[in-house]
Amino acid sequence: MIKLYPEKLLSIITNDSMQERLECMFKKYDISGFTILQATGEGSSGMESAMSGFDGNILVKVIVTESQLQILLESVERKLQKGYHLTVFVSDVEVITPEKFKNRSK
Amino acid sequence: MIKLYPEKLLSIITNDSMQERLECMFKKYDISGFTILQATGEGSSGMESAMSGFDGNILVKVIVTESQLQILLESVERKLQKGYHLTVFVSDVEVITPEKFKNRSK
Amino acid sequence: MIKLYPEKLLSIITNDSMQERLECMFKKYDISGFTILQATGEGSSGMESAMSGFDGNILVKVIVTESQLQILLESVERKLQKGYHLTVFVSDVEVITPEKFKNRSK
Amino acid sequence: MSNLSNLLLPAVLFFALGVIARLIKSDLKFPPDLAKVLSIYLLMAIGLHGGYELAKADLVIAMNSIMWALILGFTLPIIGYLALVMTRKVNPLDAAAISAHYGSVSAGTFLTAIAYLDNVGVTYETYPLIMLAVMESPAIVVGLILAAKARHSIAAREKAPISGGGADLTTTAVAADSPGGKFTDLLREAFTNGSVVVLIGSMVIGAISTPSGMQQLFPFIDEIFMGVLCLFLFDMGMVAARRIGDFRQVGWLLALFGIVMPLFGGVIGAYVGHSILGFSVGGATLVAVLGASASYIAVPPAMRLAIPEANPSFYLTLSLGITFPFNVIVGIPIYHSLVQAMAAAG
Amino acid sequence: MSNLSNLLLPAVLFFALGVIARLIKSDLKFPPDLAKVLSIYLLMAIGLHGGYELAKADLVIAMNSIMWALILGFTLPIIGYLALVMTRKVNPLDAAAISAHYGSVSAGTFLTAIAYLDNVGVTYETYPLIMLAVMESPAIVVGLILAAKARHSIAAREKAPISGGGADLTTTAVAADSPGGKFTDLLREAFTNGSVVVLIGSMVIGAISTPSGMQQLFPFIDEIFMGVLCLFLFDMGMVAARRIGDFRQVGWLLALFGIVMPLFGGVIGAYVGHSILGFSVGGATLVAVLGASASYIAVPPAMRLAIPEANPSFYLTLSLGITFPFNVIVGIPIYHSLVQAMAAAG
Amino acid sequence: MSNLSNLLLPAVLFFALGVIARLIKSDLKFPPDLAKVLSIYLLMAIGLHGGYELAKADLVIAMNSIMWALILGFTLPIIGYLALVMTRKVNPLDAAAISAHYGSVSAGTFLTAIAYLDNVGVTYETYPLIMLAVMESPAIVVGLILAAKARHSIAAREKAPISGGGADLTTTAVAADSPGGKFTDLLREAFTNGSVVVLIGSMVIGAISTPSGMQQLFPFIDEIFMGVLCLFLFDMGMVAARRIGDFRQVGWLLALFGIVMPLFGGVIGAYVGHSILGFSVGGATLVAVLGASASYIAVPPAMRLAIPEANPSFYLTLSLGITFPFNVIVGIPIYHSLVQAMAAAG
Ligand SMILES: Nc1ncnc2c1ncn2[C@@H]1O[C@H](COP(=O)(O)O)[C@@H](O)[C@H]1O
Ligand SMILES: Nc1ncnc2c1ncn2[C@@H]1O[C@H](COP(=O)(O)O)[C@@H](O)[C@H]1O
Ligand SMILES: Nc1ncnc2c1ncn2[C@@H]1O[C@H](COP(=O)(O)O)[C@@H](O)[C@H]1O
Ligand code: NA
Ligand code: NA
Ligand code: NA
Repeated sequence: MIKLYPEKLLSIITNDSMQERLECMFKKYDISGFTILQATGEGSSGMESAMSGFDGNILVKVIVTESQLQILLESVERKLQKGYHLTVFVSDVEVITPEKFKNRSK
Repeated sequence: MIKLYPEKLLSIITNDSMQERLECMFKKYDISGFTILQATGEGSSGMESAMSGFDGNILVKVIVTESQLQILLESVERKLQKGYHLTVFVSDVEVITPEKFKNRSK
Repeated sequence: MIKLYPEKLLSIITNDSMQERLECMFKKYDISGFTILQATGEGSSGMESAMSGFDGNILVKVIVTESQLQILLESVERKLQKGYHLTVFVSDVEVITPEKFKNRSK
Repeated sequence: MSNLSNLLLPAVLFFALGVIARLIKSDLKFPPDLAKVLSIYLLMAIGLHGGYELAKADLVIAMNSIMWALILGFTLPIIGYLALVMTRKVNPLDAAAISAHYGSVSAGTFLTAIAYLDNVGVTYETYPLIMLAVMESPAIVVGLILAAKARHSIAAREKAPISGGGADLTTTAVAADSPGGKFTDLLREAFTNGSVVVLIGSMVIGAISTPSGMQQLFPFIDEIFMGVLCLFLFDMGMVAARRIGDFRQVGWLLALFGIVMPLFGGVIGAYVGHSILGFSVGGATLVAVLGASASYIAVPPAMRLAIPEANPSFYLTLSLGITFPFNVIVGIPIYHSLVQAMAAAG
Repeated sequence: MSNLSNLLLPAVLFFALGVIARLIKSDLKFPPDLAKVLSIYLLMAIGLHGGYELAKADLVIAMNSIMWALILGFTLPIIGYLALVMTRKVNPLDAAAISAHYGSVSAGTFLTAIAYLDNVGVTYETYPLIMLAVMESPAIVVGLILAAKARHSIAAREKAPISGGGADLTTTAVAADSPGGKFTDLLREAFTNGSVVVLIGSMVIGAISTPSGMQQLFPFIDEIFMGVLCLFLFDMGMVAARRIGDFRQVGWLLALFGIVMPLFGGVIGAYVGHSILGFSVGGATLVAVLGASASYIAVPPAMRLAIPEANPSFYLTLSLGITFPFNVIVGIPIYHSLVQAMAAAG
Repeated sequence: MSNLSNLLLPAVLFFALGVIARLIKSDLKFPPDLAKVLSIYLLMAIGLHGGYELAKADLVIAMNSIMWALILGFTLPIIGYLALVMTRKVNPLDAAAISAHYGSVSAGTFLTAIAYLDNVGVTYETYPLIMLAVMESPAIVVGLILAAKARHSIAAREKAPISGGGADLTTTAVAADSPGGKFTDLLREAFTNGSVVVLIGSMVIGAISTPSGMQQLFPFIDEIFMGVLCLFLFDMGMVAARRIGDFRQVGWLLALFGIVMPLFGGVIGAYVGHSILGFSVGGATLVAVLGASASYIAVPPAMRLAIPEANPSFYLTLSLGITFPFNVIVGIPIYHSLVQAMAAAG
């Protein structure tokens, strides 16, 4: 049986103008990788239709360790306090290659 | 440490012609927000290639409270009984801003 | 109350040139269905910008039973050993129609 | 002879190239949205053109064309439904969903026919273009009614006959409410579907725009038209070929329906175009193509919503994987020959 | 009279068709990326053209145009901000974000104006094109400064006044750092936004390319231009209509701002174009359109980053749902008449 | 002198604009699918054109061109591989993957060369177009074989030499099975890749279509061609610039390979085109460009599948970030001058 190791999956939904900022955040905290999907949606800041192609959402997924998660959440919290619209949720996942999700070696 | 609060993430995969109906469902039950991603896939109703651009799937994600989840699931169940093809799954997530996922205030 | 049944959600992130191979894998093991989303990202093999449209990632989602999961993970493991870049994670989900995720009947 | 040249038409050859690309399992992929954009362009171009000409058209003939388009749109799916139910290969709901496709039309097939006629130098009236717009939707409504009837009789069979037997149209329409939402919603959706809006909207714009405004549009809608059509058919060839493989899944009897039904619709259309509406050979050929072609853009999503119980594999395979290639590659020259024969016969 | 013909311009009619398609709830959808591609094409085409002509332009007039573009770009948002704050319907941060849109410009409106002038046969100078490029960004900077000021005074009000009252520009700029990242980053982003790069880049290429190279490009940038513009406005009509519904949400006073502000900007622009820069009726009309139009491409994402506290519904509804349709459908002929009147008055 | 004018070619200038847009960190983004659509259009246009002309071509020269295309496609990657292994900067699997790119070709570079030749008024034969189609795939096969050899020798080194040393081609081919799936599958994939299908398919269609059918296509494939090429190179400039940054990551020796290898391939190609195939200066320049250019569309995904152990950063950075810009901006005039010198020398 393949052994599985627990990690955390952090998901962030926000306007795509935030993409560069989030990528910077991941670089800053040495996150080993991330994945971005195009999305549309509706929320408290109205609809993000992406219909015009000028205005859409992104869904960002990062698999991190528990300790990295805390660091990222704190950074996200600061952004929320500044007024940015971020829909954030965390889930438990299991992976087969835990070494992949350690900090980027320098 | 950032405090996390449990919520439910409901995911629905279906043909994109269903999008308007699902959005209506969310409006009807005062869901605070939702996110939609374009997808392709295969299932019991054959392949949804999206290759023609006229035929693709959507993956809808809604973060809701436990009680909202039940209401939505009942509505989904009714749609399934009518013959609609919906692939539905629920997962546990944790959020930092639980007030965001309460019913829309009127 | 709608009854929910536990299943496993396997997610695989990889370059889109792998799509056909993964679909073959699902067919081979009689998986009842799968969903594919276009994605971009960064990881150990560099950035997958999808900017050129010639090079992007996919995020593949498959809901399976515990026993199917093991079979798929073994197949994934073999691919990883051959050098393929696959970011793989598993999560617990609950579904309302468990019969949907059994092996495809022949 | 001239008819054989259809196979050497670039548009048809690109369709074939798309099919071949899939058959040899090429990794060629068109972006999912391309076909949508190209079809918007094609409908816009042909609509502007048609509207511009229609501004000078004869209102009586136009009205007559619309009426016969409605008659075709309402009749063909009923005939198709009866034929399908008779095969006993599909349940009544699948039959309703499939036949709705054959009462509607395929703009891609229509445009290929225009390219074909242009190539062999045959002129045609503009009225069939209005008929194209008119015929998109009615069959959807017929499909809904047939499905409601089918559901009614299934329910009746299951629960043992209630009082009176004959499901009159009113209860049928009411029964139609259950799965697809309100009947009026479905009606609205049928008549406001995207292709219809682009086509009718462009026709109106073509008719009312200032001539100088239209003049500036002609290079866009004329010169690159044929090239865009080639690209569109290339793409659709690949899409169709994905479905050709499902051919075995639907069974040979159903597959046969995908060839016989367009031939039947083509004959009816040729008769309406030539003998009733009195169009030229070109115009009547286009009406035949309208009768023969099956929708694969407007009707499938409507059926998903309105008849969710029907299996999409059936109607997509038939309309996209069998009838569409059949019409594009061999059907059009057949309908043309047929009308030529009718014209020769007097 | 000639002005009424605006409503029969294909480009304007397609915009209206897009609006109607949404209002009748058609399922017509344009792929999300289409508008982006079309706008890149339009900016490229108009930039190449303009650059080609500008190579022979008068440097003094060009410089003068740039200076007045900057003046308009810096002044209009300040006036808009003061007007909005006076309505007391929005908080200062929303006012800053909204008014930044009105200091910037809308290429879609500008291009419609060009189609309008071409159609009525009025010639125009090329200088307004440089002004279009120049005016994209400055208003973003003004928006940032106003927001910083607003934040400062909000903070001051909350925490009780610190030492001296008047927030000078330096502390303001520093304060601007907090939400949107470094002020210099925001500045760089304002001046390197995509539309500006495509437009200025294409102008430079148009100016320095070999004539034979340009010759080969003309069919692409000229002949299909009007058709692409129609398609773009069709798409944008649908986008705008999605926002028109939010009209009630923003309240009638704000909605009124979305009509009064462009009229005001149009008057200022007409004055600058006609009386200060001495352009012909066509050229001054274009400057009026620059003054009147509100950005919906470059400024919204900049505001999301720089003034995250502001509500995007407000500025998107105003610029996209109210001002854009107003300008395209009735504004342009009004500005043209206005400049004609000015010219007639001497 | 005429060669310098390359830098004032709109297509090259747009490529540069794309690079600059990234370097100044503009937020300009092209939709991910645009480059794909544009490249399908470009291949289709050039294929139709070429096929149309080739219908009247000399079969012997055509066959000769194909043979020499195969020779180039098989030889260049082997030379590249040996050179790379000698640098000792990459492992053999990376060397195999990288060198496969250099045996294949870049249609974008080829088209820029055509724009360049058109601009300086130099005519060229159509045969290099067939060579473009033929050269896409063979290098992929060579890459696979080299990789299998590399894997074999790595395994041998690790597990201690088995029986005989020399891995003959058969065992090599069998060994190739392990990572990428069956060798025959990989072969099929190499020869049915999308670009090849579009290019060869369009050539065949161009050759067999009715002249009247082709006539209707010419505006689409001729008039807007240069504009579409500009847009494509604009986009690719941004894509390339994303990779230029990774330059340091691959190290200066590898980066140097990305410039020396195309120069070497250009010389070989010039020799084949001029001295062996006896083409005109224009035609031989195109063959030089084929030798010099490195694939960034067809080969990378093939290598991901067939040599997953190789690092994509290496080959993408080299072919897309270094060789492609080098060829487009300075390479093409160099190859042209080279062939001119050869021609002058007799
Ligand atoms: N309850 C929710 N479930 C899923 N996605 C949400 C939810 N609320 C907001 N979102 C997403 O987050 C984006 C920003 O939300 P907001 O910050 O509320 O404007 C929306 O456009 C949605 O895509
Ligand atoms: N086991 C599964 N795992 C993931 N996605 C699925 C699965 N089964 C079905 N789907 C998705 O749900 C869509 C509709 O499925 P179906 O109702 O089975 O036709 C498919 O096109 C897939 O995208
Ligand atoms: N920690 C991570 N979290 C989320 N996605 C990741 C992570 N690491 C890698 N990925 C995704 O997996 C792809 C391949 O990763 P890699 O194999 O590391 O090159 C990347 O392009 C990302 O899209
Ligand atoms: Na029909
Ligand atoms: Na303005
Ligand atoms: Na080469």
